[in-house]
Amino acid sequence: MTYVLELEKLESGYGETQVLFGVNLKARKGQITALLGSNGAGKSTTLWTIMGIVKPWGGKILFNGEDVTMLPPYKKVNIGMTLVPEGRRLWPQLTVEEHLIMAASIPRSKERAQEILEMVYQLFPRLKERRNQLAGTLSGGEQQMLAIARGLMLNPVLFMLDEPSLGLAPKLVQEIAETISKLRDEWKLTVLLVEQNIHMSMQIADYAYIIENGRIVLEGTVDELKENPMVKKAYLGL
Amino acid sequence: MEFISNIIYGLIYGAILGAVASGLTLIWGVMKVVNLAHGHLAVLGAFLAVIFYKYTPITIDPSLSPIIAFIIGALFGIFFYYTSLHVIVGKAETMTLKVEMSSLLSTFGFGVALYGLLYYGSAQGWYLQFEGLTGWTIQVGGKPYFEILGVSIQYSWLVGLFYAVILIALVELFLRKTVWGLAIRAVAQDSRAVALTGYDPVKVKLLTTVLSTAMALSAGAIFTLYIQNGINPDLEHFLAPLSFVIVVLGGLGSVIGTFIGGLIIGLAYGITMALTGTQAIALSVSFVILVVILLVKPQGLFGR
Amino acid sequence: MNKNLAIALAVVIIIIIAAVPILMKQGGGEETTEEYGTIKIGMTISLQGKYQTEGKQALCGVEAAIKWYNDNGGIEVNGKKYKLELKYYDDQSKKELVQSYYADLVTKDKVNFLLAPYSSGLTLAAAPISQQYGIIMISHGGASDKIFSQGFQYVVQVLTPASKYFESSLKLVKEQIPDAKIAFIYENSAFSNAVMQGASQIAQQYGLQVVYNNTYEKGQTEFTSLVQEAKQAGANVLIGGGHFEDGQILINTAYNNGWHLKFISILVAPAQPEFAQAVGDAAIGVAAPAQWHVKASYSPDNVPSGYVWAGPTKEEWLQAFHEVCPDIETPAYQAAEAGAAIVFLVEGIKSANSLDNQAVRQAMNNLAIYTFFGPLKIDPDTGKQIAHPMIVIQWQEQNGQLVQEIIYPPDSATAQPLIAPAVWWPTG
Amino acid sequence: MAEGDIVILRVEKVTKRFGGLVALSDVSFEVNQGEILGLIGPNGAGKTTLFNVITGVYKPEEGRVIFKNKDITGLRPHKIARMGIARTHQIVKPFGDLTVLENTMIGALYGRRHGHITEEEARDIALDILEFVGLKEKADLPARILNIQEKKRLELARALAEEPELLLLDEVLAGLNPSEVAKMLDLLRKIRSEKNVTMIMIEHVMHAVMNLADRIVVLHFGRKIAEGTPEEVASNPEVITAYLGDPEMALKFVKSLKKG
Amino acid sequence: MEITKYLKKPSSYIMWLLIIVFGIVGVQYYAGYISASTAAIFMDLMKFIGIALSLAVIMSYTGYVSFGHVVFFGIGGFFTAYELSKYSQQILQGGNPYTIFLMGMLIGVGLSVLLAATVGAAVLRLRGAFFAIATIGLDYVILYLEMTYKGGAGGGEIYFNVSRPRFLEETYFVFFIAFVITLIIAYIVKVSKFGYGLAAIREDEDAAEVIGVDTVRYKIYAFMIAAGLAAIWGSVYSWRQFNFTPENFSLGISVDMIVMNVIGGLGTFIGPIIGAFIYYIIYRLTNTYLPQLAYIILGIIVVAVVSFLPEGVAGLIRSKFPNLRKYFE
Repeated sequence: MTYVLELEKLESGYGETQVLFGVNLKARKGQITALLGSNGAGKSTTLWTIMGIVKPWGGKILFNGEDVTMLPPYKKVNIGMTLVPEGRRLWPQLTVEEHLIMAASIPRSKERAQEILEMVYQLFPRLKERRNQLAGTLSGGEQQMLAIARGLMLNPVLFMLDEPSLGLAPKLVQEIAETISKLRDEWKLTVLLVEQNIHMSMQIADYAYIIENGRIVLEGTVDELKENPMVKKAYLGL
Repeated sequence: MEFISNIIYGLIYGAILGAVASGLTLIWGVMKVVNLAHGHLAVLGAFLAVIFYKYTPITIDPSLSPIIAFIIGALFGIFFYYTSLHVIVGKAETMTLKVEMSSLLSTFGFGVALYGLLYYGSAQGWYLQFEGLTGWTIQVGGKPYFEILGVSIQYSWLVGLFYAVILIALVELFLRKTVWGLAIRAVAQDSRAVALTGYDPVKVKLLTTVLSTAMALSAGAIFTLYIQNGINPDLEHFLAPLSFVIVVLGGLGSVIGTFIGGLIIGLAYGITMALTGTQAIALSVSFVILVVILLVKPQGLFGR
Repeated sequence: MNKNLAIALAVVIIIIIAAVPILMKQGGGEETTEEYGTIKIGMTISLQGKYQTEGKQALCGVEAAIKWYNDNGGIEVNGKKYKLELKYYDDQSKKELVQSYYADLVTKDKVNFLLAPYSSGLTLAAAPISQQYGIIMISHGGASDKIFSQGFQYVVQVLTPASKYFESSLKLVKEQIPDAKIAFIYENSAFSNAVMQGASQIAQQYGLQVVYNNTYEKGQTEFTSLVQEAKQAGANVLIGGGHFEDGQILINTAYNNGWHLKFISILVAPAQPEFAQAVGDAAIGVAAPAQWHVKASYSPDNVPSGYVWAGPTKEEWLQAFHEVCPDIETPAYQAAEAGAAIVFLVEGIKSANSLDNQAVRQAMNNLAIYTFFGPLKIDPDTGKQIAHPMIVIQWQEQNGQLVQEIIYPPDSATAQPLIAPAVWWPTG
Repeated sequence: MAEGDIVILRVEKVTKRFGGLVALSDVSFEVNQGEILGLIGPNGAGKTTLFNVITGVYKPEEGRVIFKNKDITGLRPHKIARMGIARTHQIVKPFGDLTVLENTMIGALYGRRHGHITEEEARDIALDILEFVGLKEKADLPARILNIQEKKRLELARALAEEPELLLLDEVLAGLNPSEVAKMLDLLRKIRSEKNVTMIMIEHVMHAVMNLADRIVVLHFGRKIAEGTPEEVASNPEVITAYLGDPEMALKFVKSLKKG
Repeated sequence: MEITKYLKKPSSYIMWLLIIVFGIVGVQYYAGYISASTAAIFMDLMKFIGIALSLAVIMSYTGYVSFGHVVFFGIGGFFTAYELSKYSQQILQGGNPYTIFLMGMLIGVGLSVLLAATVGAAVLRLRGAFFAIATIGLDYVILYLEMTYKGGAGGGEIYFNVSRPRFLEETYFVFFIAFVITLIIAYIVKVSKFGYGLAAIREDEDAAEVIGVDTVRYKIYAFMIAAGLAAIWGSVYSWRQFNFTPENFSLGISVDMIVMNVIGGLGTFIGPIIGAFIYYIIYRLTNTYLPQLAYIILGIIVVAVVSFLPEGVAGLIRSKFPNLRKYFE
């Protein structure tokens, strides 16, 4: 088993507040790895720290075996690490196409830009229809698609998604889940998925970690975890 | 008759003021940096126009100086960014009120220093107060102006107008059609997402500052095409406040809006001038407009 | 404990502050002895800031005049010979500094007489000190009439007051341009306002037609509206101005907008040698009122009746000037008026035959002297200058060169006035 | 309900929109004097918006908020605060440059006794409260140098210094580590037992809410989807769906709960 | 009484020290031990501290940076000059100028406070830079209106003459009284309950409102007090200069006020005072030794302070010497 991403005793936080207390996590190549946990458990912080938006306080981040702990975010993007952030974080005044062009123009994906663009439009035909529309005017589901599409335009190796189902109706959640599966199966991407929607994650992930109070408390294949009551406890606090 | 001519002059004047304000709307709208040094930067551009014309071995015609001022302005922008902005906004992910006020005060400090430099320059050898631009006009057929409908219009104004429009069009094109232009607009809307899309936000901020500074200097040179004379450091007191009015009116971050804002201010000036004949009243009208707009529609007429 | 410490510290500091000046006062006694026979004249002058150029000129003018008197045997008062001594501070063109320096000049340096600082604003700031201590202060750079309507009893003026600035120019217009239609366009400042109020009165007196009258604000760059309105009102003579930059832009705008003018006279800007460079050919025919010009020929040979010659001749003063200030090529009017201030003061002292300020001030009321700067005579009540005329200088083209010529008054004119120059009044 | 239950706060059919987005839709519930009401729901459910409506930061488009039989809908926040409603914020908002004591004093000075309190009294109250929340040693330090759990305590102290009748707690446990959570829970229990304050708490740390709250209101997409005792709510399928995303799983989960 | 209580706090010691020192200097000046130019230094210092504190009430205490604060300084000065020139004949004939001065000052202060109340109600809704820019706009509107004033010397300038046998010495005490008033008002505003409310607004306006601070009213009150204090200084400044010019409305004076507050440190009473001292020293040194470079040096200092010492000098002292904190409020 090769690991695209390895976290070793990762620690970080905001200001003087420590949030992560030694997180160990591995993302297996070509699989979907899910990081699950309740609100405030440190899921998003883990992703921010992996990307370098939050500076690690200690520990190591290995990407394809290389130490990338202290690289700034934009450099991480350029070696193939991509994060689709929580809340989509689109630029409401830019059109769909402008989002994609901007992403496709980084050195990493420049050469393949046209090719990826076509693949993206194939994946999300709806975005192609609305390519000249401002992002701010898209519906919630379309916005999430655009956020994913923008990430894909960066020609990623490791694709991280932060709560892609948040605030979406169940039907759309299903659609997003299918898309993420496709990314693994057809695009051959390694996916790290952070979700509150435990059902959706369990449905598509291969391996999962449960995080609580900044520590990994449980890990295992999805089948192992499915029946584990700890999972529910982590969510509903019972 | 008087009315028409006042309106025409107001519009030309306003368009050129709009060019001065357009750089401000970029740095303010995009980086949330209320650049109080902007007026001083424009005056620096005006000084450059004079220096190129008079104090360099090769005389450069003022009608070319907006271009050169733009290039020098770009270089100066790097200096400006690293001396007074980088420490404050470089690392900031979001422009909180505190960061915004800090940047306001530091650009203010930079402006004071720049004013001091220009003042020092005027008091030393390269004294520009008296000489300004030396008898410079663009003449066609031996006349510096032509008349339509009894309104005389200077050729050099047309050159200035041409530059103002070109400057604004180019910047607007840059923002719309180039990747870095997209990045500049994106950074205004969400800076963290820009980093996650593989762009260094610091670089984008630097680029924004550079572009804004280059526009300021270029616009200052354009302004000399309008007044042709009497360039001095105190010109700032006049340019900067009006630029703020125009930017607020046009909407933060909207280059085209700023241009239109400039036209509106020029028009308001022309109309009040025609009605009252008193310059003091015509000038204060702009500021009344400013306060009203701030209270009624703070996002500006064309703001998002 | 901490509190006591703080209080103790405070007490110590207070004692030190209270004691220092008293100790210093006892240590450094300064006594003035009369054996040198010096008359101390005090002034502040701007060697820095916005009046630095003018200030330097004025200082040189004063020093040149003092040198001339001292080199020519000093002044005899009541049988005793005195030499003049100048004590000055640099006021950096700042109002705040003026008052304290003048108070020091009087109380610490114990000067006998004062010269005003340069400019009306600074003169006004210094005037209270002159009034408070009853010491004569001669204004050489404060043209504003308002200074002399405030009841300052010891302030005396040697230069033409603002209200008379355009008297000569308007006289010229009346004589030379029968169909004159005047436009007044001037800066909205106290000085320009005073000048224009005077000019309006004079124009009315002369029966001249004023077709346009408007002001612009300080620091303005937009003159087109005003120029166009005046042009459309049919004006063919432009009178106005304010300072350097606005003067240039005003002329430039008038020229570039095709305003056809027979005569132009504006304040300040055209009097500067750099003006022609600034506006090019448009300078031709542009005139300005000036207090003095180095070409002006006031000499002992042409003393008008009722006046007596006093002080150095122009040549003598020029020579002294070049000796004290070799780095200045040509003295400007600021130097001449400041030099004339010394002459007027000395004549006042001589006439009173006393160093008593009240006596000298009385004597000055009866002075009517003719100097290298021109005739001088003051209004007894206010101390305002009533005799000195403005000269009018005009830019003219000679052998392809732009030069300044004096065109008024006729007795010291160096050239004929140029009316309706082709640049401004194209025929056909 | 037991006799003597007095309704202190009544939220009636409150609807709040932001542009096209409906943040709260027809939400109604009551809070009895002396109880702790838990307010839960997934991210973006409208919990904080509801607090903002109660405290007057937002004005609802429809509906009313009744506090102690007085309609407080649309009153300015400071007026509502002075009537006896205090709150803490999800993202702590201490006055960073001021000392801990000053922060707390401001609460006392401008709270329910506004205008009828001297500085000395405010200082005494503040010191008492700081002792109560365990921040007394830090009283003279600037608030900005506190760590997160101290800041949370300070927020609580500032709110308590207002001597409120109703205290709105917005995620006071978020960002705390387990031992800090435990301490904070102790503190909340102490407030309940000693201060006679009615509380509404927004909380994501479920075991805390389940433990502490008398009743729970669940919001989802701006609607109230459940209300009841913790046990009732935890076994409500709709609630579990909202949290876990899947009805089938929710059912299974409920069954497992019932078994256990 | 409430007020006397505040005036006994440790944090008032420095204020009392200043009052005593400046008072002693005044007495010595009156007795002739100190030269006019030395006394002028103290008068300038009083003026700088005064205008810095006037702005501090709104900028430093409340967090609203007003770039147009000079407008109130100008209004105070204008009406003082206006009254003094209106009654110039009376004064020349030996009338007491102080009653007229006081009347002018009261009109100026009253109108400033009124303007602050009415305009403040509108512009204080704006935050951050928008407020700053609106105040610049306000300053220009008033400046241009003032320039149309045709009385006086024209061009908005007014000259008058209030010379008296011991004008300079008396003026020292005019400054001193204004100085004491400003210090005490600014101090009490800072340490009173009102001051706590303002501090809460500065730190977090929304939180302050939710805690029970009537932010709208408090901001307006602060703005009115700041305006009144600025007007007092505009008034005494006119008195000393024997004139009023539109330059008294120039943003340069606002610049001075802001620079002193920034250098000294925001949020404290002592900050603007320290800032004024430092500013004055820089101002004198550069004027004496590097007159042409004065602005360059000042500008660089402002940039450096904002970048590297955001709490200002007072903030530095307070954090380095926590024991002194109670004296450095």
